Amino acid sequence: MNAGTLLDIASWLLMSAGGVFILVGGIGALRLPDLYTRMHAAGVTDSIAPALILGGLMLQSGLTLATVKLVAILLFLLLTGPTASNALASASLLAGNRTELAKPYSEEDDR
Amino acid sequence: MMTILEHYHYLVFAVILMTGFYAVMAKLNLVKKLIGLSLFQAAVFLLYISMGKVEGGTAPIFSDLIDVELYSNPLPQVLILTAIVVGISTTALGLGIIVRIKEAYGSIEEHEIQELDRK
Amino acid sequence: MTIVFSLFLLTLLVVTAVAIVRTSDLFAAVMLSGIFSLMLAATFFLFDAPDVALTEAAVGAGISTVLLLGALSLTAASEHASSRNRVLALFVVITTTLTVIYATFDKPAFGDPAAPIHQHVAPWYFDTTREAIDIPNVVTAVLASFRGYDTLGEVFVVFTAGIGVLFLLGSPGNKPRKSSADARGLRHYLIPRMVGRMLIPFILLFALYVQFHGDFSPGGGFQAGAIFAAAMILYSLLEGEKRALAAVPSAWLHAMIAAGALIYGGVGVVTMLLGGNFLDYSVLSQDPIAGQHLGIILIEAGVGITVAGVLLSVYHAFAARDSS
Amino acid sequence: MYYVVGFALIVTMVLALIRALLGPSVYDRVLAVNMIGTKTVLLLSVTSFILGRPDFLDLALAYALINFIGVLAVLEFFRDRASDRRSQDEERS
Amino acid sequence: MSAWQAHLPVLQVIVPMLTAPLIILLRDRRLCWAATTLASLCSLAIAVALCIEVVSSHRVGYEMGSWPAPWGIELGVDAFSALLLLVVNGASALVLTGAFSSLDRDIDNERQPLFYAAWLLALAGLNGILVTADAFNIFVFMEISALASYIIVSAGPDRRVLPAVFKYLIMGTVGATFYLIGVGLIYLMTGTLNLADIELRIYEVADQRPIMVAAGFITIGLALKAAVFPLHQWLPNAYTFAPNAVTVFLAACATKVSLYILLRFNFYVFQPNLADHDIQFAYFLLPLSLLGILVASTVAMFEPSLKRLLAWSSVAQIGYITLGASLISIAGVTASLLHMFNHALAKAALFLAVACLGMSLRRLRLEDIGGVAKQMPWTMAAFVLAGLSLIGVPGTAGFVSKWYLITAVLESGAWGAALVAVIVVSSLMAVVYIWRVVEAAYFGNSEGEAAIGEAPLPLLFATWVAVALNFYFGLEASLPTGLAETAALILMGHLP
Repeated sequence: MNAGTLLDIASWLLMSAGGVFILVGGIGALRLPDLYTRMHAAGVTDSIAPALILGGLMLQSGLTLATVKLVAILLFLLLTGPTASNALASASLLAGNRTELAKPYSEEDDR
Repeated sequence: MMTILEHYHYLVFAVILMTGFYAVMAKLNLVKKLIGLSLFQAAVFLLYISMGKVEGGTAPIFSDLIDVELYSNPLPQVLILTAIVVGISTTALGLGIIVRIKEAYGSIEEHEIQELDRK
Repeated sequence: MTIVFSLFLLTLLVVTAVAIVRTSDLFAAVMLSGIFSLMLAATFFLFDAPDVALTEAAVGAGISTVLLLGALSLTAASEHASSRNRVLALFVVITTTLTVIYATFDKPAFGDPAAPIHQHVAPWYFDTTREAIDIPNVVTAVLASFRGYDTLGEVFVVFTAGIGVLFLLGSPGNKPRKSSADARGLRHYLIPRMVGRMLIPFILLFALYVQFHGDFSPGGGFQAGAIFAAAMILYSLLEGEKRALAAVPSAWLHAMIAAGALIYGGVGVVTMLLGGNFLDYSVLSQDPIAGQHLGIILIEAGVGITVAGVLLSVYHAFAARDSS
Repeated sequence: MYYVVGFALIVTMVLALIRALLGPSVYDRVLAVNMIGTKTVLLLSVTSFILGRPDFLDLALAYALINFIGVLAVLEFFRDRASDRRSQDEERS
Repeated sequence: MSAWQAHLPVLQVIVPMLTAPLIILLRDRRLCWAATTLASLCSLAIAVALCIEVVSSHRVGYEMGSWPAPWGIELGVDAFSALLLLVVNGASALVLTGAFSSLDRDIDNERQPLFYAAWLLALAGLNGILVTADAFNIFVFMEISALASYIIVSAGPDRRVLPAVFKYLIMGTVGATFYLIGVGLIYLMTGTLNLADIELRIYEVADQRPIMVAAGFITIGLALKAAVFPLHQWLPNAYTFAPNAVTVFLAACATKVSLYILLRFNFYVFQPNLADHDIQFAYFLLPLSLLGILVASTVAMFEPSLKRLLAWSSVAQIGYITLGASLISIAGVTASLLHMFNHALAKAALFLAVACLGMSLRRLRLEDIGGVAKQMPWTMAAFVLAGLSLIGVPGTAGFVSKWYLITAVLESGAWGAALVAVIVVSSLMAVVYIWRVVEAAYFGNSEGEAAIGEAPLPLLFATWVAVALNFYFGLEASLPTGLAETAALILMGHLP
């Protein structure tokens, strides 16, 4: 068992884990009851899943320019994904949508 | 079965073309017409790009990293680059006209505009 | 194997297209057409057309969505009546489709390397690119040199659309946006604003990379111009119209629109003055290959400048208009 | 291995597309668009390895940033609409 | 000079095209107009020079970027393109010389630089279509001219121009996309985009379905752009609500350039190679032409608006052009091409006269021009003379092409007499609708607006130049007939 095989196995593990997270997130985004819970599920596919999949790809490509690009993509996704989620959630909150899971509360609570 | 798979992208081209064309002809909302028009054009992009693909080939960019000597056809890609630009230009101009129509008539529905003109 | 991916994507494209036409919510239609463009771009990538994929993503999913949203915010959010002339439309559409499908079965099979399209003109491009132009990206070589005249036309199509939108919307008699409060952008979204600010320099840098690395990898003037415009649109979204126009005033944009087109045309005129045919870059330098490189860099710069100028002007023309 | 990930991505794209078609609120659609955008970025990264052309990863980067700008543009659009509606309400009251 | 002579085909395009970006940098509207007119006159001079070369050497070729065809883009000017280059550039130069006051009245000062730039781009696009020998390049320049035409039409003062221009945009884009599909299918089967090369290679695959479907798509798409009946719906309103000067320009050349591509593809590319293509083409076009002539003339007879009346007359005249082409004979094609030239002359003069009227009158319905001939004698005299040319009275240019058309129709055999009847009937209809205008202007009651004067001198001058050309080419028709005959020989495959 040499280093190459080890790397391969590691990258496969990472990628399949990523694939699982992607699927879980996708199912969640479809099945969960309201926007905020769906967003929660979608968040999985925007953060941990890319990290795992791109990490797996990095192990495959080794120390090349491709890895640098992969790191850049990953950083970009990790920065923008949560930002977009945040903006989306706050836009939805401002528009007056409330989650169905939380206890019902009135506008006064905000002020 | 095999023919269908071999020509699947042509069928998809035909269906998307049809969908866009239907929107252009039958929809009364001007924005919808324009979206239909861009679908119609997108179908043509698909036609060109899929005819340029060579099975087992790779993108027409030379590279030291690869050992295949079979490349897909660059010419349709060049044509479609131009066509995409033409498409967005048409869309932009069309949207400009729609905004002006809305300001002049207060509506972007074709039948309502015709009503207003008849008065 | 990637062919299976493409089959799935193509099916998704059909579903999305039908959904776009069926929905009466215009906003949903715009969102779906953004999705459509992204998936179309992914399909192009699988069909070995990374340059086109990049363009379709930047234009279809990015700029086009932004413009459609800008127009929607000035007009209406949903359709009133659904359709008219349905029977005639269906008849014409079905006839057309049947004709197209009728044509399908004599076509060469998908990806057949022996098809005439791959035999006649295409091989010459690869050989000549190696010998006479010597850049790795054959698409750029064909675009900028072999069919450079088409690309000149393309630049002028963009130019025409730009002056068209300015002509339609930039006229007096349209009121400037009412209050400064409205033109403030996404200021109260603190996090997007900070992240966006941080990213904009990198996006601009990336645009430059796409511009100048276009000889070696997917990219070139058009894509770079679109990405540059996208970065400035992001700035304008975050900081508001006013600050964006302070950073790049509309007079500069006008100058950019004209300058890019003139650079491209100017290169052609210079080649004529130096004794070559129009757009024959070989005469630009002692060494024909160096001349080709120089010419391609210059005209790609012209393309990028005009495209960025036009897309930004068009965006501002929509954004600066009062919706009431 | 790449294919497994690729299929997972495509399946998730289908799921997100269904979400976009169902809605119900506009924010759900935005969420779905954002998801499909991220999935496309990943699909592109994976397929560029399948195709043996890791030099095309630039594209994935470009997609990621366009997706981000798209989502922000949509939100700006809603802010516009919301503020219009609010000002109309104020005028009415 | 001789060094530049080789570059004439490309200069024809880039002189107007590269002036456009310079125009938008200018601020002063008079300066913009002067620069535009100058560029257009230069372009006309180049067209004339090309014509002279074509007459002596049949075809002027040019390899773009020095790359040999079919790999690079080739330009090629032959008699057919030269004839239309004369029409397009002549119309643009003539209108621009006279129309400053008319345009200045219709368009705000700030927007005029953009308008003139768009005008030049429309001109450059039309020239680009005419000089190129590459199927895809035609599409690119078609789009430039189309987008620029939408802009200059949208400058019209009435709000009804906006829906009209939107319709024009939708139908124009659909037409262009159909053309693109057709070119794609041809490219798929032959692997080339150069027209001459397609012509050589299409023979081997001519019996295959994609080629036949491509022929259909190209023909229908271009018929849509050329406003061949019944695909003309965009035309009347676009012409009616456009600024008067723009109507002159577009009526003289926009649809004719689409017809140019239509004829070039059908005769030059398809007909020698596709079995039965000529018969299908004739069966498709002949009934449509006849219907178009009769229906559009009838509508024109009852139309209350002056500009729309002339627009419907244009639809009818397009019918004459396609009628000549659908005879598939050298005489027929000659008549068709000649009519392109002569109809442009007549329509340009008529619409210029309308532009003169538009300077003094706010509305241009027949009831509004009552008695106007007293106040504007020169304008109405020009209108009457140009109307004679449109009807086809001997001594005018219109007569020459109708004569050729009738001769060609009579040659065509059994149906000849019936076709002649249609032509005669429709000419009588033209008499009726021109007469309605003349009657209103000379014998109608003038209401209100007593103190209106003659149109500004430059505009009147341009109108009279157009009228004089109608008579010049009616008496001395050797230049257009010579070019049209050579072009017909080329299209029918008798000349290289």
